[in-house]
Amino acid sequence: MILHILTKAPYSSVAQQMQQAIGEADAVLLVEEGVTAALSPSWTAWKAYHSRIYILAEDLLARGLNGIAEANELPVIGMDEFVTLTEKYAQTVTWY
Amino acid sequence: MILHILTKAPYSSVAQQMQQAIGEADAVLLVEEGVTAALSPSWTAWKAYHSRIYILAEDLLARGLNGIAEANELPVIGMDEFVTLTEKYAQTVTWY
Amino acid sequence: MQYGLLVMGAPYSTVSPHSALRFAHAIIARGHCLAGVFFYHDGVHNASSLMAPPQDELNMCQAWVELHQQHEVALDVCIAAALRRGLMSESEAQRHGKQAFNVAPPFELTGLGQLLELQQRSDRFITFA
Amino acid sequence: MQYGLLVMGAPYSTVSPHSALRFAHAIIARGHCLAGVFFYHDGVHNASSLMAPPQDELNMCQAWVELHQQHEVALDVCIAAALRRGLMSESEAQRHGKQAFNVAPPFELTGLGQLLELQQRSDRFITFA
Amino acid sequence: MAQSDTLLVVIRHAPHSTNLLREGLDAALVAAAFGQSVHLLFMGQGILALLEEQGSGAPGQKATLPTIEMLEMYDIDQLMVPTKDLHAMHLSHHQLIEGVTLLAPEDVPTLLQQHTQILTF
Amino acid sequence: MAQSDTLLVVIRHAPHSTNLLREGLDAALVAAAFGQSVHLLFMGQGILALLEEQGSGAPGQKATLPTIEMLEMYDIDQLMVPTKDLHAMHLSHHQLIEGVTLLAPEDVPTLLQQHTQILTF
Repeated sequence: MILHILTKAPYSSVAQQMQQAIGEADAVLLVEEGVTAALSPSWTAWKAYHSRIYILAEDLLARGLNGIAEANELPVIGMDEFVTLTEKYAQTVTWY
Repeated sequence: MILHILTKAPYSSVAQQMQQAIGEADAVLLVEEGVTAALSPSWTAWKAYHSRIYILAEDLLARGLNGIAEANELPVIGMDEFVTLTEKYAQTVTWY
Repeated sequence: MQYGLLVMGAPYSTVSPHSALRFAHAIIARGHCLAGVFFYHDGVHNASSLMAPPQDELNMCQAWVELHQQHEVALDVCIAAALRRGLMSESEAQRHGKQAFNVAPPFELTGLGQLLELQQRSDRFITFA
Repeated sequence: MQYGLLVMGAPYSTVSPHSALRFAHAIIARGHCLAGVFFYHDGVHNASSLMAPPQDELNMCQAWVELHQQHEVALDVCIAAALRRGLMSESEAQRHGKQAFNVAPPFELTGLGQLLELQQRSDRFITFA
Repeated sequence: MAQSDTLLVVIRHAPHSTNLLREGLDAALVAAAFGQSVHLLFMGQGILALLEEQGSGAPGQKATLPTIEMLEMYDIDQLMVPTKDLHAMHLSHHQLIEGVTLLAPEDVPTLLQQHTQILTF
Repeated sequence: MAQSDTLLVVIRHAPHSTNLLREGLDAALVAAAFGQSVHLLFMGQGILALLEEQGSGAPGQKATLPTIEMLEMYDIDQLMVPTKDLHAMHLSHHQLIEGVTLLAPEDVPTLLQQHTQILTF
């Protein structure tokens, strides 16, 4: 079980590479530029990894996207829950 | 008249930004990662900017793509002709 | 649990060292052990003792030093990546005939073996780049 | 014609300084004048006198110095971008209470005004990043 | 509209990702301080710099919005965004700060042609 | 196939763009020199490192191919490429060096699951 950490925008080639590599039991955390996925509720990953994809609150707030994430009912988590995810998923892979 | 210099891959968001900005009298030079466009003869820019789009030979050679560029009959130019382009086009914009 | 971090971005160029530092503090606050941080690729710039950001920006080198002082986190820097990019310790400066150095303890210049060793002995290993 | 170059990539991280250097030599070979090179963003790392790449790789700092020596090209480095990233001249090191420095002439730390001035007096201005 | 001594600064990078946004804005502010007329074009992720609700980043990271708000004091009042990029980011005009001009697709090349001095960040 | 002490190095950057390719290969070589078993996965632009006809870059830039050819001496003989990425780059198997294994789309997540140690470059 792998936690995939995406640091780049949802329609970047990096995000496409990540999406190829995600297994059925894996989870996804969007950080840094990755949080701009909050602007794209139609991004295929939202549906494909439903209930195991998360956005980092701190990075959303910094970019002023927290209101939009809330309106789109996206799964926002804090730094503390980021730690929890790394406890749960033994492997992490960072896509940058 | 602007010479647009693309340093990133043809299907990157950077390349899309460049394509939005190209005027009718402008030219395009592909350098660094941009030369990987040689692998994509169906890239829209080849047709759209026909006869005013060029690839830098040195960067093609370094990546082993010169044979492919030749087979696809793409307009390869040397560093010297890069200088000539900057003489001809008073403005340059680098997309990186 | 024991954590190890790999940092591959330069401060003031990318935001990844900031992310790594926040995460480091969060795992320690949770009671985990942070065994070490390895700096590779452009991440070696985190170790520069010469960085002098404006007063209202974090001095990232200093922030790592404080993390080390408070929690005994090893700060290892890939020597090959560092030398290329103009980062050297006092002994490397002597060896290369340079008049100055900009990497000082607790940062240690070391080989890539340390990266692999850190990864192997960590229960969790996370890359920030 | 008079050319000016802006370099925004670090050597050994990106290839843009290599591209800029090749282009610099090409315009000079054609008989044009290269008024100056301005180093901004991560490009400031080009000025590091402490870089020590392996023998079979080009020392980019040295290559710029040679360009200056052969063709009197001004090498200006944005001071704000440099200080953040750990690049300082002897006088800046004194001012910031640092024991060492890693930017020496012909590289000059200067303000962004020099970038704009270089752009205005150049017939052709080209960015490598 | 002749703009031979006007500098166009193109911003394509988001706040809190690389330092390119900040260093691009610095170049714009210095040019304006030197008395040069400056126009700003925000493309792609650069548009995020114009969002009204930005915070600051991790501890010690400066927020971008105060710099954006400072532009007006330096008489930089031409902040332009291609409509296409705005829509591609799923953003609308009213989520941005006031005073942003939207550009139709055909206006983007025209804007570049009108400037003899361009810097892209 | 248990591969608990095998390191998977994922290469996603092209030669002569950033230094990430070289530094990723260095990590693979050092791991192998320390006796660790190493597998390599090339994705996206990283596939260009496997082209048979590469030259060196600008003066003073090292070529990548000699390093790739060195892998075998370090017993790194698992070089994998997703078929999808190969096709997306408009490349075919025969343009690559010998000994590259192609991966079907469903094999990519499986490969990652099989490794407890992964580094991405």
